[in-house]
Amino acid sequence: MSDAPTFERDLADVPTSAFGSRSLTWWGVIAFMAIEATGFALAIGAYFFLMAHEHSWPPEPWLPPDLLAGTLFTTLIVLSEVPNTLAKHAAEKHDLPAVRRLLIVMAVIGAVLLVLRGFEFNSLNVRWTDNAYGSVIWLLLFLHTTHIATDWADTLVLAALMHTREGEEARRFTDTSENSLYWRFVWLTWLPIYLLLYWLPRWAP
Amino acid sequence: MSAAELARDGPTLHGPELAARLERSWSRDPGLLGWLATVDHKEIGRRYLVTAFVFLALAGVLALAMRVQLARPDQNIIGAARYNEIFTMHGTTMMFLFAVPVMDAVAIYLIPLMLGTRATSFARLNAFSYYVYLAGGMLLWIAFVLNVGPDVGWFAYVPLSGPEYGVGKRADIWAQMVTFTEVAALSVAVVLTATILKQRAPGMSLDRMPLFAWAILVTSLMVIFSMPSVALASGMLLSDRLVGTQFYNPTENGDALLWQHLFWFFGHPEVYIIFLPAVGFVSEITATFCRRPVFAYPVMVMAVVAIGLLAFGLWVHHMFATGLPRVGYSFYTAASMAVAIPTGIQIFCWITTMWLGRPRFDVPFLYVVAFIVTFVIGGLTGVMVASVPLDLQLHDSYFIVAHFHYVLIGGAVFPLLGAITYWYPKVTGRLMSERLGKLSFWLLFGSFQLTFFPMHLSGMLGMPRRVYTYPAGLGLELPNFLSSIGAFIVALAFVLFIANVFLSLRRGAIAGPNPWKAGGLEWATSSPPPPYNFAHVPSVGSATPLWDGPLKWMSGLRVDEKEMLLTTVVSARPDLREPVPEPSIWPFISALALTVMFVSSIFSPWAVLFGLVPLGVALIAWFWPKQLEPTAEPVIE
Amino acid sequence: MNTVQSVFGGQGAEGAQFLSLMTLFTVVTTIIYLLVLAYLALALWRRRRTEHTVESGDHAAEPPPQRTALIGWVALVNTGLIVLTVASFLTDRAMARTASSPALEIEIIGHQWWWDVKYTGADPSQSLETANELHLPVGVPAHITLKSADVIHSFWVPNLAGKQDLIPGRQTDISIKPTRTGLFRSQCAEFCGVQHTHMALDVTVENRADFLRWYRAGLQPAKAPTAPLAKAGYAYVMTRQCAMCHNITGTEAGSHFGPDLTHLASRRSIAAGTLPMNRGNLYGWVADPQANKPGSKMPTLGLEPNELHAVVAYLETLK
Amino acid sequence: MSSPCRASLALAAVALLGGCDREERDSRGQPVTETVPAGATADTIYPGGPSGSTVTLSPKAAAYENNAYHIAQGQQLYGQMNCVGCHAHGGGGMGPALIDDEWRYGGRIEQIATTIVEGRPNGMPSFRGKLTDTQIWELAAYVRAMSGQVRKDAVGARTDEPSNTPPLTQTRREPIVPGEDATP
Repeated sequence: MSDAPTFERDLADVPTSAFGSRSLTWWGVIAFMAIEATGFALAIGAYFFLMAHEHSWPPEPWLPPDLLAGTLFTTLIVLSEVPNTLAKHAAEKHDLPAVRRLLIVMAVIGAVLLVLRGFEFNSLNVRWTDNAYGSVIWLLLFLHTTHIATDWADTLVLAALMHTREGEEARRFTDTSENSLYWRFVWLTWLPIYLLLYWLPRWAP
Repeated sequence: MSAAELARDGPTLHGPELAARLERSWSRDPGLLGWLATVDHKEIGRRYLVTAFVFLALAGVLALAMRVQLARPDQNIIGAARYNEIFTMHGTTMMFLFAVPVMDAVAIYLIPLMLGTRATSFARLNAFSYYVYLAGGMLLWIAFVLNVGPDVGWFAYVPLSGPEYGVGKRADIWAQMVTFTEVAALSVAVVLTATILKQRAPGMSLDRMPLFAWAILVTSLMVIFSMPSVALASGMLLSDRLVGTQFYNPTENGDALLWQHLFWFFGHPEVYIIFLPAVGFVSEITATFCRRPVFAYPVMVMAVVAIGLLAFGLWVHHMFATGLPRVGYSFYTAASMAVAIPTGIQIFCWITTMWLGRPRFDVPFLYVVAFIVTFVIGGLTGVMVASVPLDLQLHDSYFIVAHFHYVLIGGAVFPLLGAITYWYPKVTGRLMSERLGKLSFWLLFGSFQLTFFPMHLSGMLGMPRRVYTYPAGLGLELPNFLSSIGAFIVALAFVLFIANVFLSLRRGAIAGPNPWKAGGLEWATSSPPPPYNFAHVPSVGSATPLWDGPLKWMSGLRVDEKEMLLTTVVSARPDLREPVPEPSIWPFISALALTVMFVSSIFSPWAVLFGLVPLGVALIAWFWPKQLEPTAEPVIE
Repeated sequence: MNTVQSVFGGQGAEGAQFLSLMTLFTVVTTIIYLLVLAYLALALWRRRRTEHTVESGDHAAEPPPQRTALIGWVALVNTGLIVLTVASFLTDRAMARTASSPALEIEIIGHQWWWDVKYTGADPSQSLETANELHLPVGVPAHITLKSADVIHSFWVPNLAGKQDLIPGRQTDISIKPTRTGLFRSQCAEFCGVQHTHMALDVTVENRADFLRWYRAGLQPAKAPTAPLAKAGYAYVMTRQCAMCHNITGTEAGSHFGPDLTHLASRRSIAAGTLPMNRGNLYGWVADPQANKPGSKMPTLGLEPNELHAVVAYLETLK
Repeated sequence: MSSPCRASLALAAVALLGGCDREERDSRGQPVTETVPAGATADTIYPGGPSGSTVTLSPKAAAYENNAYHIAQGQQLYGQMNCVGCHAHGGGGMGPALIDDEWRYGGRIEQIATTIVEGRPNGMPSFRGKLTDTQIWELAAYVRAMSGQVRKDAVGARTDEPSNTPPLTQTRREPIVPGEDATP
């Protein structure tokens, strides 16, 4: 390296933040989604494995979970995709005021969802210690609840961050769009679990 | 300052002055706090390596204790309960605390250097993963010292590890240790996947990536898709043992086989997670010491990917004796046989590389030859136990102990020792002694065969696994005695290897940037590399840049801020300039909070809830962005 | 070479099929291994005529003969594996065929660290229960149903056939057709706790006459003791701890938590293979079982010397 | 590198001192003096039996009370010795319930041990001579665990039987003040 090395190109003009798969944190979010998706897939696999052992599902005297709380929860979480997509587009347009408003909305929705989830746990009609059916139902609900809680906490932190001077930073908009992406993943994984918890026991012979 | 006046490397700023300024912005502050706060992948890689080898030594001592107990029939040097603890600790430590982390260690250290980038992605997550791994190892070994060590085997079959027969906290400690090591391994897998996909040097398209990087990419993806299985299984075991769920309770429609399915769905990819990085080592060492790239690069890459995929399809061959339908078994026999094909191809390509090149018999290359000679035996005994009728006789006997030591020590530890000897000059700046290296090599190779080949025979003479003694008169005396003698010589060989490592720290020959005249990018920087790895961004024109003409560079990265270049996934064209996180104490504190939460959750399930508060605070502080001067970067590009 | 506990015995139909398949596998894999070693040796020590290295300038060259050799090698490996897979599948089917016509129904229940063996026939009065021993008539295919009472065990008689696990909550089975007589030893093959090591089973394959003689003797209840010392032992066994766990058919001791002792003295070993059966070992075992098999469910009773002599005397009458 | 090593070694040393008795597996059971006269009475099993002396606070209590191994052995003995026949899985039936804190003859471990050895009127048989000393103390330890008086970390959450009793780790009650006799 005695004299100056030959330079092929100068990278000063290369941008410092971008959206979608060009950003590094996008790959991190995708990898964590893959991990959690595998976890959910295997938990659902365990659900079917244990279901095969029962003559009837849910096994005798136990009733399937009540529909009210679960269905309310599902409708709200699917509807939450509207503000979620708006937040994502606002972030990609660097529209700070819109992002600030929408993150507050998402935080509130998250809180309401967690309360509804409390009622859901109450409406399962089975305790986790009763039998394998109860255990696997509580496992699926517990895993998804940690999923919602972590993303809700992330949304709260992001909302607080966007209200500080830090909010103008380009990278924060990338974080917001990726947080919306992760929320989309949260309710997508909920749909199969909703069917397994609430409807399969009613349809299964 | 506007964008133009920001200091950047290039024709105007290069050489020693640039090095000094980069050194200032990239090095961490000294002292314990600085030590705990580092995010430098080289420092974390070294720590992983040292910690993994400490656990190897500990587990090795346990192996010697087992061999002393099994040297003669009907011995009672070690009691039954203690022996069960020892073989459980030996297996668990080797699999969870040595094999996977040591491959992570070398990968964390080398991948950024091989790809020509300045740091791993998510550097703080990398630091966090080391502390979580260390906490998991300490939990297991402090419990073992306190007579609470697990005694249910390294795969802890239920109901023996269940709430009724797994008495006390032993199996909980094991299950929680699995949670720790799996969080650490998953974090490293995310870090390495993102680094390999997004941070390759400009021009290093996927077909010019080093074979070691391919091996680590496939390994990381296998970790991402297999470790959640053991996380779920050990989580369900913990909840069975602590809050009374019925997952594995046969009388409440749970099933003992649910544990085996979930565990081995992780278990078999796990052994390939240990083996594939070793395939990467062998490819790199063979290329350098035969003075030519490995033969048929695309075939080798496809073989690694094929192993990664097939590994997920054959876990039931661990369960041939559990009475599942025979037709299903024949599918898994075929799948287990099929996984031998890509391995066979790789062996052929390595030997063809030797045929076409001019092999130099230095110590790393000797380990590669020993790998081929030893691993192929293990692979072929693997083909034997893939067949149901044979496995029904050989399963859970010492034949299997011989098989997996051949494929794990022969298949992973030999290449690992070769890799350490090969990259030692890059890490420390000095070469390991060739004479002491050859001595410890031949001692290890010979004593390995003496130790583990007789186990094939003791297995076929009906000696089951995990017995703390065996009766006289079954013909087991000689093979077990030979194994015990061999084990001590293996230990001696390891001691010699470690001695060589420490002696060469000061007395080894000065190595310089490229002592082996190798072709990889890691040999383009100094030994040991500076904290920022490369002063300028190297640009790559072929798979072996240093062998194909002078290296070209790209300038323009910032000097007073830590910055690295992101490139596009397939063709590695420059894409983004990414700031690299500053050293921070918060990953360590988060790991501490996680440890407190995990360990106390063994004693009370409420700890999971209360433990989340400190963990949440620590994570928020970790991710809270550094206050950038707002005008430093133009907001809208 | 021991013939009591070894896969080389091949005294069962399945064991013999295993040996022939194992020989085929060993031959094929050894050939493949020698090919690899030969190619490796040649590659390392051949006289260099042409060399494609960095030093010779054309390190990226990949001459065509090597490519065709690669394709040839893949073809060879594939055919080898296909041959082995098909052979393994055919052997598996052959083994299953012996299971199709069982003539002897046996049920084995695994406990923590001993085997409960029941000969269950159509006629309940002819069903026999014993422990830690298995008698099989030569040439008669036996169908053994395997259950576990606590954790996972594994039933494995290397000389006769492969192993099958005993899993709580599931019922697995294995078919064995012994072809040659002999005394064999089986050992639990799945780690099942502290004394997994001492969970052995004495297997005796004999001709039909001997088997029927043993079977009829087994059906008889235990004879009442005559000698005074044995009578005192009988009194102790019936009124103290022994009756709480063990069953001796024909006496009040009827609990099935411990192994059946009705014909203890006629067995080859004590406590699931822990000690060979003789007077000294009987004394050693009854006096202090925790010394011989630490962690076993049989407690150390702390017998007085006279009680010990009496109990052992009585046990020896249980032929 | 050296200072953190020293710190971790010190930590390990401290941890070494706190030996863990909960996990001690002493299957032999110390050959302790019989707490009750163990004369070889040839009595068959009958309720009540001669009123022996109440048991003094024996040093063995500590060894069995919170020891996971002995409680697990007691759990298996509870099933094998047909305690289930009268007490069911603790809910009681013909015999009194064992998972509440009503103790007719005392709730401390040695009082329960005496009940097992002596037998009690209204149907509790005497197991003197039928079970070894260790087994009796293990049964007493398990009975205490069923009523939630044992540290949660010494007890498994459930047994591998049908789940009719709430998980032992969930039945948390404040322990009976030692010394105060709980007989009504």
